[in-house]
Amino acid sequence: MEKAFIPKITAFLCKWCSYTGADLAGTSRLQYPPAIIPIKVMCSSRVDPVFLIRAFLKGADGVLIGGCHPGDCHYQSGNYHTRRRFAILQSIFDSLSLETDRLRLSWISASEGPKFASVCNEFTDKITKMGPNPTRKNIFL
Amino acid sequence: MSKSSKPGIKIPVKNGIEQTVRTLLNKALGHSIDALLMPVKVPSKDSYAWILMQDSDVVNDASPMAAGMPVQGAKALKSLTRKGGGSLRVAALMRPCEVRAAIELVKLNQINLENVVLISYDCPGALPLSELSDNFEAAEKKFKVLLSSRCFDSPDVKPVCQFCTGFSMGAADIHIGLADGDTGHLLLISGSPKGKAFLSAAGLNVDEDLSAYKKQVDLILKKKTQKTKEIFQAVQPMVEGLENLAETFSNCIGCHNCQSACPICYCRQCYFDSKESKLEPAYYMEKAEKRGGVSFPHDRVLFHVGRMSHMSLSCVSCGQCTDACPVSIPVAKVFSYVASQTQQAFEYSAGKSVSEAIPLKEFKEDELQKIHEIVKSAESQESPHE
Amino acid sequence: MNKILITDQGAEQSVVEVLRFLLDNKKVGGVLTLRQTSKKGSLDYGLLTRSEELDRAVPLMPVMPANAAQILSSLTPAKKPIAAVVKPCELRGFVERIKREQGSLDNVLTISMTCGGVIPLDISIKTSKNKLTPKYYEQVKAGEIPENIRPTCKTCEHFVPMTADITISVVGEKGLDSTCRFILNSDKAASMTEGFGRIEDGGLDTKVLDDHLKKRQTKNKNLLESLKSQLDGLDGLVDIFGKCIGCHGCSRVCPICYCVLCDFESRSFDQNVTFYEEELTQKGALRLPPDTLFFHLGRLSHMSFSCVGCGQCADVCPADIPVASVFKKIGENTAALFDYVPGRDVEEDIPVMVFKEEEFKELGE
Amino acid sequence: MKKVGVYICECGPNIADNVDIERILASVSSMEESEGIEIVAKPYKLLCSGEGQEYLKEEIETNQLTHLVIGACSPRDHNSTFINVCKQTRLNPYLYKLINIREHCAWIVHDKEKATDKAIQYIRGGIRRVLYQSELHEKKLDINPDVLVIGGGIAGIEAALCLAGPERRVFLVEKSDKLGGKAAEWGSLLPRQAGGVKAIQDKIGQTEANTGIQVITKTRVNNIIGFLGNFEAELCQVDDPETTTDLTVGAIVVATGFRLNEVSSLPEFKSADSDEVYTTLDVERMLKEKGQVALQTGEKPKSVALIFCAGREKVGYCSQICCSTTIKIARQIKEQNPETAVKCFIRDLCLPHKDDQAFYQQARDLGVEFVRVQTVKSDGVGVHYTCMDQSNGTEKFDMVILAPAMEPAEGTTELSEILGIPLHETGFYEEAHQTINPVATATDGIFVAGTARGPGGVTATLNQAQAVAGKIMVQLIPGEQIVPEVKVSEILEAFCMGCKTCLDVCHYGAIVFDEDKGISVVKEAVCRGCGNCVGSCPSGAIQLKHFTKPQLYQEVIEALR
Repeated sequence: MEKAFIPKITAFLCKWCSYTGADLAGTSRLQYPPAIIPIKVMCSSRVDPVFLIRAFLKGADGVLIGGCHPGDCHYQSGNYHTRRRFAILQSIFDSLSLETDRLRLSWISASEGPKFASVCNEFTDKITKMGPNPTRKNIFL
Repeated sequence: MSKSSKPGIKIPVKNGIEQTVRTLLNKALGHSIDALLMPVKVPSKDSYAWILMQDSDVVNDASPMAAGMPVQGAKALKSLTRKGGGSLRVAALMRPCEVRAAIELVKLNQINLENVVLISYDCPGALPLSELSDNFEAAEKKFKVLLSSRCFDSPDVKPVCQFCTGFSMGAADIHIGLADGDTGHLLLISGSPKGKAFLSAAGLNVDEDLSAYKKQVDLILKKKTQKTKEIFQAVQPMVEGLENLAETFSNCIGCHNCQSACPICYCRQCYFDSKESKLEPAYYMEKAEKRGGVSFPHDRVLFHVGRMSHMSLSCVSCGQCTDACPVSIPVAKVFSYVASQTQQAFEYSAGKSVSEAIPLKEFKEDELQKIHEIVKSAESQESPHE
Repeated sequence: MNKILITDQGAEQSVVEVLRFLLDNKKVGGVLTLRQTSKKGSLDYGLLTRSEELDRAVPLMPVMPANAAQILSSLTPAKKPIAAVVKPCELRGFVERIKREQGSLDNVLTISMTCGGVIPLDISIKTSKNKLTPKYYEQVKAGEIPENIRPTCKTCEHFVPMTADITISVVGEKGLDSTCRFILNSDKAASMTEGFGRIEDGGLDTKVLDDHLKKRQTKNKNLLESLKSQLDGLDGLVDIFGKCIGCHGCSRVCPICYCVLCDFESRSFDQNVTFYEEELTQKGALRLPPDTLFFHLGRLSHMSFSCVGCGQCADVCPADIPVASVFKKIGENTAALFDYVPGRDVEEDIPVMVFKEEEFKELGE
Repeated sequence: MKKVGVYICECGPNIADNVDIERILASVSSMEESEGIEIVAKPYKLLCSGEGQEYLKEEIETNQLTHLVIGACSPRDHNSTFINVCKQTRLNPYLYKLINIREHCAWIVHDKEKATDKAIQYIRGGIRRVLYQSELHEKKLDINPDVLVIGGGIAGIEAALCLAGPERRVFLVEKSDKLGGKAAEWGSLLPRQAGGVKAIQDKIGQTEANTGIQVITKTRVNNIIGFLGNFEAELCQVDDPETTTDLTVGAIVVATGFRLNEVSSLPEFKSADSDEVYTTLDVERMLKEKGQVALQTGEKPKSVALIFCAGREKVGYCSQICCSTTIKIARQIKEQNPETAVKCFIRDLCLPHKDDQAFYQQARDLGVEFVRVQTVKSDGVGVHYTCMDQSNGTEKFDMVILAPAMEPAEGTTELSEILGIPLHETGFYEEAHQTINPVATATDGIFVAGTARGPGGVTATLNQAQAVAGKIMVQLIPGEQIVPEVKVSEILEAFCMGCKTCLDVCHYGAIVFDEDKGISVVKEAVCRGCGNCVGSCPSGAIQLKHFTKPQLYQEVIEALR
């Protein structure tokens, strides 16, 4: 029988803000679904949109980019570039009526443990409602 | 090994050749093999894609003997095993030319056959890609007829297929004989211990005498060899002398599809696309001033002749280059012709057996003069209509 | 008010004469133009330095045997001035390349035309040249959209050159066979053609062009509509690109794809056999070679906002995938995010090179 | 054969209680076959402890591990600990990876089952990644402890005095012919009026006397190349740019100060030279020279108007010190001749320092008059204003004193380009972070102090100068070496198309263009390793060491199992 759907969510987190925020969520013992596997990068701007496409096509039910709040980038303005690249990718997904909702960009500062937890909760709920990414089954990709 | 020493066995055809093959392979799946590599119709139902499969539902959707060859099977095998063979035992069902290409790529260390069983069949030829895109259903029907009627001289298949002398048994571990005209049966021939093991695992003990089958194959071969002669006579003037080469490729737009569709061109980056091959802006101007003009895309002839010099020894005449050419240049005919020349020069036959080393690995200075002259002259004066 | 140069010869011939004039008077060291090369009437782009070479030139021929944007990249920065007769989309492509440091406009006199559209390669190479254009020009002169041109051309809204020094008025020009009007958009153009012929004040016939534009816009709308129905998510995408044979010809002929090695052919995404085997156990089956969609999506993310809709990609696709239409649609959307028009202005920043602090506030919470 | 050591820290009960370590080890070991590698997988109670570290060393050596993966706490806690462990063995620390299964698994979900599942995925991802990591070698660089201070005002002087010592020379470059800058022209300093001026004179004296400080006047900076620890500076004489001198220093302090807004240029404050209209700085000079405020005739003014916030709208920011300065002047005039009517036209008052309020009150007590107005203009010595109640007024005074805004000093833009550090929209230098890193700049080794980074008083300026000195002292310890970041970008020549996209997105000027080769090149020592350039390169020609595509992609794949 089909076992219950546990979403696979990849989260690219920048070392200075979001990853630290995730740490804080842990230290404050905040509860959130373990579906999310963090991947640490120095800056969200390292995350080439191609990574998101890759993850999406390889069956990620959701992909999250976490960066410092605009203006607070540890590297001055990397996250502004991230935002633009994300906008482009989103537009492409929209035009192709691919599920844009599976991609998410969140600004989470080092002090926002609770926010990290809530982002994870919301996102996981949303993805769970959406169900598995069709790319998981399609053999012609 | 000569053919006669390769024993075979006849199995009855049930619900068509393809279904018979699918059943055979489905049985083996999970026992003597772990996965199958076969063409499957794409969802848009107008082409095929190579699918590596374990799921028997997918096997039932597969088209083991596809009407056409959108992607050369050796490429599929390469992408799987280029970085070394896996733990799964894979059976790949491919056309003879695809097997030959695979063998060449093994020699070039791009394919690892350790855990792969190569299955091939007497190939009626492949229909041109354009026919598939124009009217896929019609194409499939047409091909099914060729298969079931065991027809090997159809004028509808790709030009190179029409004079292909390698349409039958090659280096495959298992060969499915169709040429003997016995439409009620398939003749399974084991070409290697691996193949033999596979068959016996399926409870098939090979003891069939092949002489009757061999006669038929030789008959077809004679016709094809004759045809080859004619074609090559026609092609010769197309390639002899720079004038003619240039004319032959005068429509080339430099997309290099021929190279990227070629199973043998395994380079990540073709030298002719690389930075090293790029020229300074000033160079073109000087050249133009010398001759009144230069042509773009530049170095057309150089590219094609250069590519010949790189791969013609391993060319398996699969015709993918022609299929991929957007301006209908008979690339395959030309390359096939040149390949026959160069391969003869070394008494080498591409894809015949893994044990034959590619002559390139033991190059002698005085070899391949012809090609070298062409390359030189091509480099020295790109193309006459300038 | 612009100046126009008017001749009393057929357009094709007039353009040749202008080029001849430029060469003979040493205004330029060479001219880049379409020309007939071989007996069977093949066409190529020729960089010509002698006026007798112009005898075979067919500068206005509505075909694209290669994308001139790529050619101009290899010819520039030019030490000696050259004149190039190119299609508006080729010019826009070149401008996009220049933004990526793949060439320069210095020493280049750009000549373009109000473009009636380009005849697909497979038609143009099969048809003898004298049969190719009569019907085409009838319709162009009448300001109609020719039937036998590329789908993307039929929907092209940028058929008027954006940055050309000289614009040849073609679309809707009734008298095309007996006269030709060159709009001189720059001082460079004026000074270089000085002494060639009759100069008057004036410009393009905006009325005619607007009417024509409307026709193209309608076609474009229809195209986008029809695409919408096809692009209905993953399945639609697989239906369109599923038959891709992975030759990547589309990227190789693309004027925007300037990389010497496409990242999607590089080692970056290589997998070893264990990954395939795992994917196989997860999915039950998988495609080889892999990453068919990945390539096209990835390419979109790299260049869509710069797509000039020239249609070269669709022309070279051996599998007859409507690459150009899809990329054009998506390009229009991504470019719209930044009010960006590829090829409009060489000074305009490529969207991915810059950012605005106050943009996309809605993104990322 | 690759041999990966995988060690799971129980972290006391922290991890052990909520993650099934045995199961992790089992799953990890099963990778031996699929990956074709050897794996040593073991638990340990507390890896960060002394014994823990010894244990790890032991394990690495005896098992001859080629790679190391540790499942434990946050990298912020103990990454450096384990890196040091590696450094004491033959294992290159860049072949090690720490996986945070405490904060990210054990502590976020009560369900031990789920926590363990995630931990397994997470660690397997780490193992795959580490297999694709490659050795990196930190190279130590000798540093030059000397410092170049640009600007001989109090900021520069203070920094120089703090920094100069037997092992550290300071080059103090001033474009005018003498030290002291604006503050030296002040007639008096807040809060204790007399002492301040003398204090500054003393500092100038000390500076000139200090053998560790080489004062170079009538000179400006022409060019700077290099990075923290190793800068090369080219100086040139102001009145003869051809004569240049080269310096090598380890750090640079920008202390170029400010200038006062040209009020005369503002339409709302018209005046001719004949008029008795002065700026606060004029008055400071006057007080310094004559010791008193007098008209051009030498007589004392009977009435004086002081106009605050002159030209604030134009610059768009508050200059912080003008209020107290102007009040100070008002007081001085009143103290010197009580019969003079002193009227201050104010719109807002900015009195941030602890004794400003008292100081202001004393001024009122002395009889200085403060009028709050909406707008105020002056035409020579005639002052026109609109009060808060909309009523208009016009008065004539013997003398009008304007308190203009502070603006970036001349040549700030040019210098910022030479230094390659950005300017704030106000035109002052941009700090690395205005709030949390206020005296550093975008470039390591270049610091900014005083009014070059924005309006401020003498006190703030001195604070910053001292802060800068502190930072430099800890970053450039004489005789010690520095280890530049090794996780930096590198550009693969064969694939770079020279499109310069990376140059545009890099905010550190860490990428330069090689005109001969027509490709971009990374200045390793300047690169901060953020990877923005990698994300921007369509050609895949840039790779960020230790964060390469294959490495990250391994993690992605595992996350999707």
